[in-house]
Amino acid sequence: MRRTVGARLVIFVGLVTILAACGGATSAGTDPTANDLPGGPAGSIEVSGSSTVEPITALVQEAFASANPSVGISVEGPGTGDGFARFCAGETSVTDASRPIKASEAETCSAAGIEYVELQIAFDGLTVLTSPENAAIGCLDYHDLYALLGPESEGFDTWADADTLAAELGATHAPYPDVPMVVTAPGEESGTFDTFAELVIADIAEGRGADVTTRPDYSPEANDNVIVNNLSTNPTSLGWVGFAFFVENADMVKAIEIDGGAGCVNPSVESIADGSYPLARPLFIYVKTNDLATNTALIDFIDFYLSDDGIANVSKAGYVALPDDLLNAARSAWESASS
Amino acid sequence: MISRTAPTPDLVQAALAGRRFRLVDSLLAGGLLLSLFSSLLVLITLLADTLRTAAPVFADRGLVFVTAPLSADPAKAGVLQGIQGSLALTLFVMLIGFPLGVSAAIYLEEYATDGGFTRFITANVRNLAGVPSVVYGILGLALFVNLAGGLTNGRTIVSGGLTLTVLVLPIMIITTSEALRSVPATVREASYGVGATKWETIRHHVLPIALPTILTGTVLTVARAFGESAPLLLAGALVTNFFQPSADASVVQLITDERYTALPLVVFNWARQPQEEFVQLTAAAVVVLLVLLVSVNATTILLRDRFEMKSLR
Amino acid sequence: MGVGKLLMDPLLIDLRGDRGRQRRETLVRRTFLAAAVFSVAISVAIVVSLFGEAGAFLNKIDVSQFIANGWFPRRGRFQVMALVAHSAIITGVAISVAVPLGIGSAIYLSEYARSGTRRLLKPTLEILAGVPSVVLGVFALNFITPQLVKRLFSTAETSNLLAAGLGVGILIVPLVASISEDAMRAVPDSLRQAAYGLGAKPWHVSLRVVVPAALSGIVAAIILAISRAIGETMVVALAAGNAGILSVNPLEGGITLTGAIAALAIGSDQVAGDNAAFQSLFFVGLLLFVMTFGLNIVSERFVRRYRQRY
Amino acid sequence: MISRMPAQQLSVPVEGQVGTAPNEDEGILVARDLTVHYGSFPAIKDVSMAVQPNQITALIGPSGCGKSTMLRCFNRMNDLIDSAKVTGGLTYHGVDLYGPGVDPVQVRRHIGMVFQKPNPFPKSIYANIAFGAKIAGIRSGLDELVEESLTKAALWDEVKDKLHESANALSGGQQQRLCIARAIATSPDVVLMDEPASALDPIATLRIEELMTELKQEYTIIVVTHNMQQAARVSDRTAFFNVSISEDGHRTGRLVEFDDTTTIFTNPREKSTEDYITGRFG
Repeated sequence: MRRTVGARLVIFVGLVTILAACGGATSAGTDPTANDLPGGPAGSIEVSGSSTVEPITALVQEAFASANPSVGISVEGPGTGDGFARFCAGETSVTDASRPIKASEAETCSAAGIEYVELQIAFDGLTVLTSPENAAIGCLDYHDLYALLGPESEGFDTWADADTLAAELGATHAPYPDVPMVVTAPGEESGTFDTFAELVIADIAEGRGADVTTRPDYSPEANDNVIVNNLSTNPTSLGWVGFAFFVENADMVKAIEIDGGAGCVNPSVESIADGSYPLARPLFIYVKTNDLATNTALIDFIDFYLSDDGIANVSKAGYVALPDDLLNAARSAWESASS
Repeated sequence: MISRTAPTPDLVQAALAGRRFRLVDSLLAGGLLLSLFSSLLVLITLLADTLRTAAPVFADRGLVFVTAPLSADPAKAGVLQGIQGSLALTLFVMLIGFPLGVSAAIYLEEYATDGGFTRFITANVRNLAGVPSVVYGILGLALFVNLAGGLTNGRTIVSGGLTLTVLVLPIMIITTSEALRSVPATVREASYGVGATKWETIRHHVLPIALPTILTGTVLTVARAFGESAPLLLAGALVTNFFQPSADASVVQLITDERYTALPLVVFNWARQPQEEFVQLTAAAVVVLLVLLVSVNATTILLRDRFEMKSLR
Repeated sequence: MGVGKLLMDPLLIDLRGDRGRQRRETLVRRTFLAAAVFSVAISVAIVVSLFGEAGAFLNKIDVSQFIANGWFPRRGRFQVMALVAHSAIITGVAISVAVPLGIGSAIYLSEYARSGTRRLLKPTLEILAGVPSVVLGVFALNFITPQLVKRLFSTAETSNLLAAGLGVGILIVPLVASISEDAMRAVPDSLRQAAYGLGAKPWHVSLRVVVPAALSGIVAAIILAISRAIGETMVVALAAGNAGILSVNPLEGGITLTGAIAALAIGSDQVAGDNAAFQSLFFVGLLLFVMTFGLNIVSERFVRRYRQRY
Repeated sequence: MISRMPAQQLSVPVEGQVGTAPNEDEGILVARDLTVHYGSFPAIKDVSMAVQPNQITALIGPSGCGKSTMLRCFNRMNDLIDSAKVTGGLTYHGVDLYGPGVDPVQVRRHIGMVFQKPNPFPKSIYANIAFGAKIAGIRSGLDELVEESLTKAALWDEVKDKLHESANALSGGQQQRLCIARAIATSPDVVLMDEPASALDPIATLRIEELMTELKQEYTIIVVTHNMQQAARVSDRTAFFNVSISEDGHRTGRLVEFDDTTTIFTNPREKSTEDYITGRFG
């Protein structure tokens, strides 16, 4: 029996194609003509932005997608800043944000003709953490945090290294013990980093003519688990994560109380929801409104997001649900934007 | 004249006796075997640890894990889109990379005269094969996602597939070249001797003999593309917990319009997730990845054996 | 049969060849040539795409930054030295694992193993070579770090250069082993016979005859392994952390050349176009390209040396 | 006096003995019903012969007759082939070479070997010669050893100015003389030569033959050759091997005739010997 090379190649490629198909190739069950058939809302929704908000949006999308299979949806979470960059370049129709849009970002958006509506969907608290063994530190105020973690603290290897700066700032809890300080926290691409810089550092730094950022010399980690791990294994560690993640690992690390001027407050669902815990932040989604007329799927999606079923995913993802007044405000903002 | 005579046998016996146990030799052989066994040990540890960690996932959910889509909810998360994306990318590599690689190799081995140009291309190909895959990712980002974004539609499977194709092409050329080089010159001479042209010689004699080796090399290369992740990070694959291509999209739209991800990137993403459950899910995804790779390799061996039986040797 | 008939002899016509056949030959030849030229186009494309943006990056920033202040691209701080140092540490760890294991395995397989043992053990290395790097990254993160590094050194950070280096080392063992073994098997048997004929013991033959004769191949393997270790991305991205401060302590985390590219790619600054952080990606890529390209050329030279000799 | 290998102590100079008729049961190396199997098939079967000291013994015969296999039995090179199995008797100065307590490594230090193709180590000329001494743990007197060995191999004058250059740069004939020098540098008792000139041109071949004749003053030489003229020219005794092919294609060699070279070439006992040396087959 003779077969030409060509025939053999066809068999070879064919076999691999079959192999591919068996695994469920992307084409499985789709028919090009189905595209023209009327059905549920069709279209595509691309979401980018905050990695903090991503779990909420991903859960909402999933719930929405099971009822609307015709809508192509993708969610990614590179970080709030990167998300706005893509949003304002017109590449995404929704972006997750763990802080309000910056003026510079808003400019980019308007320059590109992108119109949007801002919707608050949840609260998150930043939790400053140390090891449970670190009995010396129980509460810190903004000046302490600035002295320990701000841009001027670069090179401080021990807590005591920050004493001079803390004294200059008038920090309440200085002097600190003369023990090594090992900092692990989210990296600069993350919204949690931005929020920390905005909430804790910004005011003091601007007053002192320093950059609104943290010290660079810490271990930046994308994985919150690693942060908690590092913090728990080093008895004199320091760092911060989102409140949701702290709750899951409350047994491994110790939350430091924060004094925002009105005494030390422990982070909890209650203290965040009632506004008494200073390091809380609102979480947002930004929706591009230019497309609403053409992209009915987008309207349906945001409708679903703000519905009781959709917004329930906030707690599911471990964040603090909005009080009714704020939720209603978001719903009416969306209603006026979409009608 | 002086000659030698045989000394007494026991003197000879003593001279011929060596130590029965040679310390240096035994130590060396033992050490060398140990180094080989440590690779085996690492492999076993890796597999055992992965299987142990992944076991609960398969115990609880069985194969549903393979057919379930990505999810932010660890209890529901599966690897479906990862598998689909990886297979689609692999197909891309096969359909474009294979013919291109084999053609280039045929040119270099059969047609090109050994001049400066040929040597330049050959050296070039060899060096390209050693360029880190992440650099190909940068190329994919600059070329296929950004520059040719109008054609590839940016961050689509087209961009990812082309990036991987370009990545494996040098390896494909090298393995094919080696296969062609191993075909004895007598085969070619015999074919020319009966009046065949170059292409006829290649088509009817050289390629059939080289094919089993070429296919083995090819599928090993494809398997490599299957497990590759760094370039896809740059070439627009999603690193995410959830995405869903539109169920209405045609095949063409799926390839050119929709976002994509790949199985190794699902592993990468899950390995970075903070929740404890994702440690198990990551291990389970690794298991799926390795099983698929093993089946690709097993297919190679089957194919090669089939072809080898029919070929001349 | 006249003279005219003889001139029309079919043999003469045949010698002129069949036009269609010739045309097909040319077509086929050109197709294959185009495919070969395509490979050159790729390298040109790589160089062009890297050089353009890397040049823009160099224009934008002060090169003195390369040696101090850490690698924080989003703050405009580009201490390339830190990346290079971290890459070097990981490569060092990887090589010190892979070279003894790889060359040891190669000597055993080439000189000691009987065919049965070989059939059993060689596939181990081949399977290990087929394990995707992301899998070893997960292994480094979830096994090597907690079970090995942290147990040996309690002060180690969760992300550390040592674990990443070990992971990369495991990844390149098969490469070192297979190239070294090739080189040793290329040593002609006549040399082994000559040595045995002189009363050499097995270890004399393997270490004093075969290894020196295969040395250029072994050196090539080591150089190639270094190149591969420098270019390895996923293990490093998962296990080495993102710390941009130069650290020479392998128990601490640190971002490498490849890690920097992955970090920028994941936080998709890509879209941001002409800012320096995005462009630094191309500069680091160019650096990687030049380093590995150089190492590959050197290694290729060593390979050619042993190929030519036998 | 150069440093001596242990083997040298074996050789006790004695007067007499040369020219006496060799007894088939006595000799420096005596094979009795020697059989070598590769796997389950015999490559040579039931070979009995005795090699006399300070003579050149030639093994001749058609290809596949097992003459090389026989040669490699003498210094246990066949041990390196996993599937090879040697049965029967082979004694060296009366000691069973395959007996318990005999180390093949030691055997090869007494019974050296030169191969068909020159196989210098890819090192310097000096390092090639000194290798045997070095692995035997000898560190001093190497310069003298190298000079003496190269002189004996008639190579000294040609290479004395480039001792530290690569041995690969020598011509084929020089390389083979280097290999001979390397073999005798370990002061062996017997030198085995496996078609030592077959890869060389006629002039180089002649030089090797002259060298063999010189070397037999000091060493016992066994040479395998497919070149009958060579055997006739250099050897004192010649063994003719022939091959029989079994039904399933396996070749088995047997010793047909072993006698003084002149007898073999002028007045062979066996018909097949005569056929072979007159060129009727082979």
